[in-house]
Amino acid sequence: GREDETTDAVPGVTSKACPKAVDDSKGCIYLGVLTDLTGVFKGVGVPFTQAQKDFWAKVNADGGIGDYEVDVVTNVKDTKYDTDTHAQMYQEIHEDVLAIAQSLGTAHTNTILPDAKDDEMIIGPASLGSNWIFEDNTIEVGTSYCAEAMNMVDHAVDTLKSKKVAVVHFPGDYGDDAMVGARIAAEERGIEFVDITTEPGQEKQGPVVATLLREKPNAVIIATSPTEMAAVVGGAAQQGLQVPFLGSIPTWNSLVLGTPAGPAITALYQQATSFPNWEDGGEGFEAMRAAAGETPPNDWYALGWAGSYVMQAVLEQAIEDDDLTRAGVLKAAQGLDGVDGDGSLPDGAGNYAADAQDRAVRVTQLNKVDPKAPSKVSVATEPFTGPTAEGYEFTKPCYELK
Amino acid sequence: MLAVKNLEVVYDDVVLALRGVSLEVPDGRIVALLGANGAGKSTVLRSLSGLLDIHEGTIRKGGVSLDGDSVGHLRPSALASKGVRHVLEGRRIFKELTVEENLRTGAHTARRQLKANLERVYGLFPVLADRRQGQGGLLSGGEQQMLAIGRALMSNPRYLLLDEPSLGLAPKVVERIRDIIVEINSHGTGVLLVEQNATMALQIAHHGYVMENGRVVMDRPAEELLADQDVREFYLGLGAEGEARKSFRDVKHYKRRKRWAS
Amino acid sequence: MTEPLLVFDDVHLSFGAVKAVNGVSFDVGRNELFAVIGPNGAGKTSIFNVLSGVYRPQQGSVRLGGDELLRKSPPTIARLGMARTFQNIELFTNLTVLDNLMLGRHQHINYTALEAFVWVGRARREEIRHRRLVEEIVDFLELEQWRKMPVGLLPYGVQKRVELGRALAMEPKILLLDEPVAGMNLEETEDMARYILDIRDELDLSLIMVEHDMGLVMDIADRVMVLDFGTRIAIGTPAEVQRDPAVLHAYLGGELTDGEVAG
Amino acid sequence: MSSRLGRPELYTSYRQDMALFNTRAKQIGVLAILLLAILLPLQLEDDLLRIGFTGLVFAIGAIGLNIVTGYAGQVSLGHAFFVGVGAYTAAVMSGDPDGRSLGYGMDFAPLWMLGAGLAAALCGAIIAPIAARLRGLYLAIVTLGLVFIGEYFFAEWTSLSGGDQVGRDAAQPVLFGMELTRDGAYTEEQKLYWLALGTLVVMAVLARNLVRSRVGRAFAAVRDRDVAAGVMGVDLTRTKLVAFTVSSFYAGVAGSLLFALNGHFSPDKFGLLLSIQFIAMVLIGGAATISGAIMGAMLIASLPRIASELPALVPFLSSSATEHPNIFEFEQVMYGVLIIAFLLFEPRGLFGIWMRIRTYWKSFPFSY
Amino acid sequence: MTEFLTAASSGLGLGSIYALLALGFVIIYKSMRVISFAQPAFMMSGAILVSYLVPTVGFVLAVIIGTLGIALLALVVERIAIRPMVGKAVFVIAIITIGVDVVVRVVAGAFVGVDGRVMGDPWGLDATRIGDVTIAHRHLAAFVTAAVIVAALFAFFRFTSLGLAMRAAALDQEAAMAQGINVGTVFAASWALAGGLAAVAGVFAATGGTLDQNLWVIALAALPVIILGGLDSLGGAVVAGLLIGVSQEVVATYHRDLFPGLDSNIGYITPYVLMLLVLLVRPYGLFGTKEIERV
Ligand SMILES: Nc1ncnc2c1ncn2[C@@H]1O[C@H](COP(=O)(O)OP(=O)(O)OP(=O)(O)O)[C@@H](O)[C@H]1O
Ligand SMILES: Nc1ncnc2c1ncn2[C@@H]1O[C@H](COP(=O)(O)OP(=O)(O)OP(=O)(O)O)[C@@H](O)[C@H]1O
Ligand SMILES: [Mg+2]
Ligand SMILES: [Mg+2]
Repeated sequence: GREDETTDAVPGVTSKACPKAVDDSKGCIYLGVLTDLTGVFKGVGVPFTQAQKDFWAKVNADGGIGDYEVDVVTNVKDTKYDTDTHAQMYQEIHEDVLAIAQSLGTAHTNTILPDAKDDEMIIGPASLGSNWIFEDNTIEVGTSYCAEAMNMVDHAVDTLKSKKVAVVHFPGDYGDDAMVGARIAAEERGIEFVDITTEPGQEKQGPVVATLLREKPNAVIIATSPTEMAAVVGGAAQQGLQVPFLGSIPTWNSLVLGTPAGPAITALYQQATSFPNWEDGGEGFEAMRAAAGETPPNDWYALGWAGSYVMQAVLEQAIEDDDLTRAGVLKAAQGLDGVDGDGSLPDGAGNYAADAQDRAVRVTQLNKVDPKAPSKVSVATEPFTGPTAEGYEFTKPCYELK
Repeated sequence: MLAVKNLEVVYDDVVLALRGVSLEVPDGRIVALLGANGAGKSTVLRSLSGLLDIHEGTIRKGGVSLDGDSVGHLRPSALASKGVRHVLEGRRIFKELTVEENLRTGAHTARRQLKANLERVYGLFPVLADRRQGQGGLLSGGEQQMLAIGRALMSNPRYLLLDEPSLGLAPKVVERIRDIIVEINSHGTGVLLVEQNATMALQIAHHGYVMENGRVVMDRPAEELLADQDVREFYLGLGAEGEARKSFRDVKHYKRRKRWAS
Repeated sequence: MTEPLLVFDDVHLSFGAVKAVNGVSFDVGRNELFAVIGPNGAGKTSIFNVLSGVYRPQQGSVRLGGDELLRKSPPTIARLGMARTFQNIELFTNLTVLDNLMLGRHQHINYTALEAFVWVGRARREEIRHRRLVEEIVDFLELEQWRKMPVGLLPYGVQKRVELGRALAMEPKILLLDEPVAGMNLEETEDMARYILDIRDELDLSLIMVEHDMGLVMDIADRVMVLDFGTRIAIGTPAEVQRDPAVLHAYLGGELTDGEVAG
Repeated sequence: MSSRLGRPELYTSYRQDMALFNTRAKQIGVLAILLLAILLPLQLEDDLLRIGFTGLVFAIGAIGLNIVTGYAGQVSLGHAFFVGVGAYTAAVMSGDPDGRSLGYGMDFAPLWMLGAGLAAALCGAIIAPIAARLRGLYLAIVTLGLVFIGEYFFAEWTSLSGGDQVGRDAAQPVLFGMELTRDGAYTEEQKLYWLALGTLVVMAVLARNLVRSRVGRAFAAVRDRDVAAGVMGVDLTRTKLVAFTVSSFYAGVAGSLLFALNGHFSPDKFGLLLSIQFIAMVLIGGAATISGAIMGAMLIASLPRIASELPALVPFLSSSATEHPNIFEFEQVMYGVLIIAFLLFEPRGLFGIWMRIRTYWKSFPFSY
Repeated sequence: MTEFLTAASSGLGLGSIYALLALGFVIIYKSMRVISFAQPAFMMSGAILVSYLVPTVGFVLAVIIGTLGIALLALVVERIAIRPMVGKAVFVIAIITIGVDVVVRVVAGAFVGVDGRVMGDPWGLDATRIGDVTIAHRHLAAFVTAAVIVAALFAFFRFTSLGLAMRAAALDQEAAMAQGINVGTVFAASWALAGGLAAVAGVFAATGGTLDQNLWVIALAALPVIILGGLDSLGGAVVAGLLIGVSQEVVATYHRDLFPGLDSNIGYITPYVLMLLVLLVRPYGLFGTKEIERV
């Protein structure tokens, strides 16, 4: 029946214990997860979701927050990376959760944003587009692909003395965001810039390599997935283009070292990120490594873990404000001016109280391949903010400036 | 001996096409099966060759037997390898295959004698030899009918079920087909011949059945059928003994079909 | 004398090495029942295909009531008054008998797709009017009991009748029948003969019939043309043709002496 | 007489015989279903109503595909493209003129629905002459090519589509000054459901009329035997043109509504998957029946939900995506299994099941 | 010029993979008149299976076992989901293959793991340089494999009785049954053959890099190939595969000069555009058998 919708219970909060509660006397906060567990991005969604579960399991084991434990298991929905399914799933869980801990996909999250606003629901987006800083009810973490690419170009100019950079990227929120960032930086620094859009699939990278050979850039920035990166770096190296390749976070996966392109990648590739490496990252990541156990190092797992500190901070604030409702949580989020994350978060993360400029995180660290490290990378350049990103004023999402 | 007993066949769970048909094809004999359109002749052949399934037809009652063993449940390919060969109504040649390939499909169960059989068929139908590399579907209607029969002759069947072999053939060729049937039969093949050309069929058959409305209404040696007054009138177009056939021009408007049954 | 209804003039049609129609000429008068016979593969069906626009001959001329038919599309030729049946029944198997007949009237039914959508006014009026006409054909060919059955499930002989009805529904000037009694027993053949004669007499149209049943051809045709290997080897009244040695040799064989054919 | 449709003829005139719902039983049945459909939103939760809405909109598109594929026999895998054209036309017509993507602010729903239909129909008419030359699977794959080419250009034309993975706002349904996407006395889901239902009913009746008309018969003739159709006086190219145009019109209208509830869509929506879903609707429903298309659409729209309810019945599944087999994989597998099982069980589709039930009851007292 | 030749050579390599993929579709079409949408799933499963086997048994043996394994899988699937459909409408079968694809793909995907796997083929990035043009060894291997397989298949369909039976069954199942052809065997044989071929194609598609659960997407590229070549033509599949591979690679390489207005590479839709253009002139593709419509 439709009438029973207006009960005075707070959606997603019960005084009853969570289904698998550590302490049965505590209440339960339910968080929703809308992610891809079987589709094209299950490589992101699965570890991200696992990290969130492990994070909150640890929090619960440590006594929960306030009088509550947190459940991120009951309302996990597989969206198969389809916007309609995403929206449908949101509809199915929105009455049962206090917040959305993870929403994977930019178009997907945009689809539910208007409803989420009506519901005063906060959302943790599982992507790093530069668009989130303009939204009221998202709690993104980390440097955007856009700012990251600016830093990569600055690094190429300052340290590698590049005169010409190329960007190889997917179309869409992720790839275009990076491309625009790189373009802005290239203009700012007055160097030549080549824009190469590519498609998923290792067999489709031949023309990319051909273009690189023709254009002969001094550095290449990549915003694709690992498969394409391996094909491009391997192909280019094989045909004699030995230049530095710098890639966004999603472009890296240590698996590529096992491919024929492994040696080339080891020699030429550096990964940009705003998060600490698996082995580093202070107490926060120490706890993560303990929680992960046998799970091999994975960037998405780390991101899911680190981002959960923000959600924790928001919920704690709401409890402190004694307003554990969606509105209260939203208010708490919007009042937040920074989260510590026990060393797992980049500088400046979680400043949702600020305007877009200050809210945007701008630091980047570069990793080189390090076969000895468990995560197969180690720090090459400590976190820095290049001059372009430092001075850039975000007026709209970078990818819209394509 | 190939036989059906008290066979009841239903199409699509609704259309009752055969209502208790019993019929026998003894080894080495020619059996003619006559009947009006829709009487169920093709359905009898399908039951014997296992091809009911593909038409959504099922055997409700009764059975099909080969040498006394029940074979009603067997797949067409199994029946074919036991020597039951069905020449389908309406030619059904493989249009896009060449004439020779069409013939080779006929030899699927008798690959050994392929060469000899090919030569025999080409000898019987020289047109086919001329067109052996041409696609079957481009042949004229009658030529396709020859191909269909030729294809059946490519195996050496124990029983040949022929569904209107003379359809669309020129008079001279009909005679040839008749002779071929007799010849095949003389080598021991049992033939069940469904024919509208009753004259031709009864000339060569040993035994004949007449079907109406899903039932067998006559079951006699061919000579007796030839002498039967009704058969003479309605299937052979002959009046009383010796009387000449009347012209098609003189058939009357009010003439209505006679029914033996019901 | 006015020009005959149909003039088929020196038509050549070949497929690679096969000369299907090799310089054949004939004409068909008004209200005439003209038969074409000949051995298998002689080119009879090919002539029908040329007439109805399915085949395009390399050379020649075909005129129907003064209109040149060659290089016209089948629908155009149909509109000019040509209807036919096919050797291998070509009905629309999933449609009912009624719908098949209504398709015969396709070019006579007059309303647009937009009117069809709303189904008021002209669309409905036309449908009902033509339905009446079609029911007359149903009556004539005694198809009542099959009216609403998909034709694919009908017995062969009934399908042949439906096909005849569909051609009749087109209200043609000339009707081409390709082996109308193939696969029919004597009784059914008699029925069909009756229909054909009635059609000719009552509807006042010309017919061309291809048939291997010599009894039927010799009994009801006004004139007969005999083909062999794409060429005309004889033309004339049934009696004349039956005596022609070339015909006996090429086509009839010993059949003639059997007595039952001569009639 | 044992005929498949053998029922006593109770009509007294051709006019009655040819009426849309020509028996009492049919009239009452259709009315009852309609009434039920109208009242449903008062009972159903919003998430189920969304499935209902999607099903209704799918049904419009499926009817369109059924016209060209089921009736005219031209298998098209390009339906998603026309749906896309409709979606973009509607979004552009109704879009905010000052927004990020193209928009002209004409937000009166019937207006942009019509516009979307016409734009798609135009595309259909342009494609038809090419399609008319092709047969069977050649046509299917060529129209599939249309989908890939369309997807490319939609993504490329960013001011129209917002770009790959990013997307744009969908059409804004406004009816006589009432913004349907705002919750009010009735929720957004309820109002849009009724809008879709109304549209579907109108378009289904129109389609039903078309297919029983002269035009519809020509479709069937082209499908069953095109050479004979030509000789009967049916102009093949023209008939296929009409079929494609009408079909695309329906696709366009479906596209205009499809994302109204979500409010947002991206170019990747109009891919192979959507086309295949439409084909599945037509086949699962039963080709060449309007009611079958509607049933098929409803089933395909609810299949993911049905599949997602199934893991609960299986005890050994893990709810963690890192372990196998887990409920998410099982759900996907069930989606495929349901399609297979369904068609194995009844290759003639839902309509076939319906026919069986009907024949059974009709012959009930006499069944042997 | 070098650039062009490089593009052409990698196009030939890519085209060989397309050809291998296309052959599987053609086999099923030749014997059932169906496009099997399950091919992508088999292709991915094959690659995954082989990638598991390589470390233990070595590449060559792994490919052989993997091919047989997938052929067996295809047989099982055929028995369960396709065999009951003998005599039923082909488009219904096509939709069933889509269901099969979903199921097989999800199950296989569970074995890829979250991050994907490495093929472990012997060629890696090895290449031969002729002048300035690089020819990757894995492409060369794909080319040779495709050539050998198409020759074998050609002989099979032309000269063996089963091959002929398969073609006949596709044209008219009832008539084929009446010739004593076991249509069930035909279905089984074609699925096994096509499944095995898909595995081989999958291996080549995954050589030289990683293989993840999105590998199947490349199998879709076989669709324009089979149409361009002609649905039932083995030779057509190979010729069209190479043609499409080369033109796609060349267009993609010169995309910026040819289409400066377009951001994304138009090379990716070249196969479809090419297919469309050719079909305007030849409605049955380059070598497809024209349907006979004699009345
Ligand atoms: N596939 C089918 N589905 C439903 N009914 C069928 C089917 N095939 C035949 N029938 C019906 O079964 C009955 C017997 O048909 P059958 O084809 O056996 O007759 P027949 O004696 O061979 O006729 P003909 O001389 O016309 O070939 C007919 O009433 C026919 O309509
Ligand atoms: N489309 C075509 N392509 C190639 N050859 C053809 C084609 N159509 C007809 N032929 C050939 O032309 C010749 C005449 O065929 P047609 O069908 O006209 O013969 P017919 O006189 O009707 O014979 P039947 O009495 O057997 O039906 C035949 O040899 C036939 O194979
Ligand atoms: Mg029969
Ligand atoms: Mg003929």
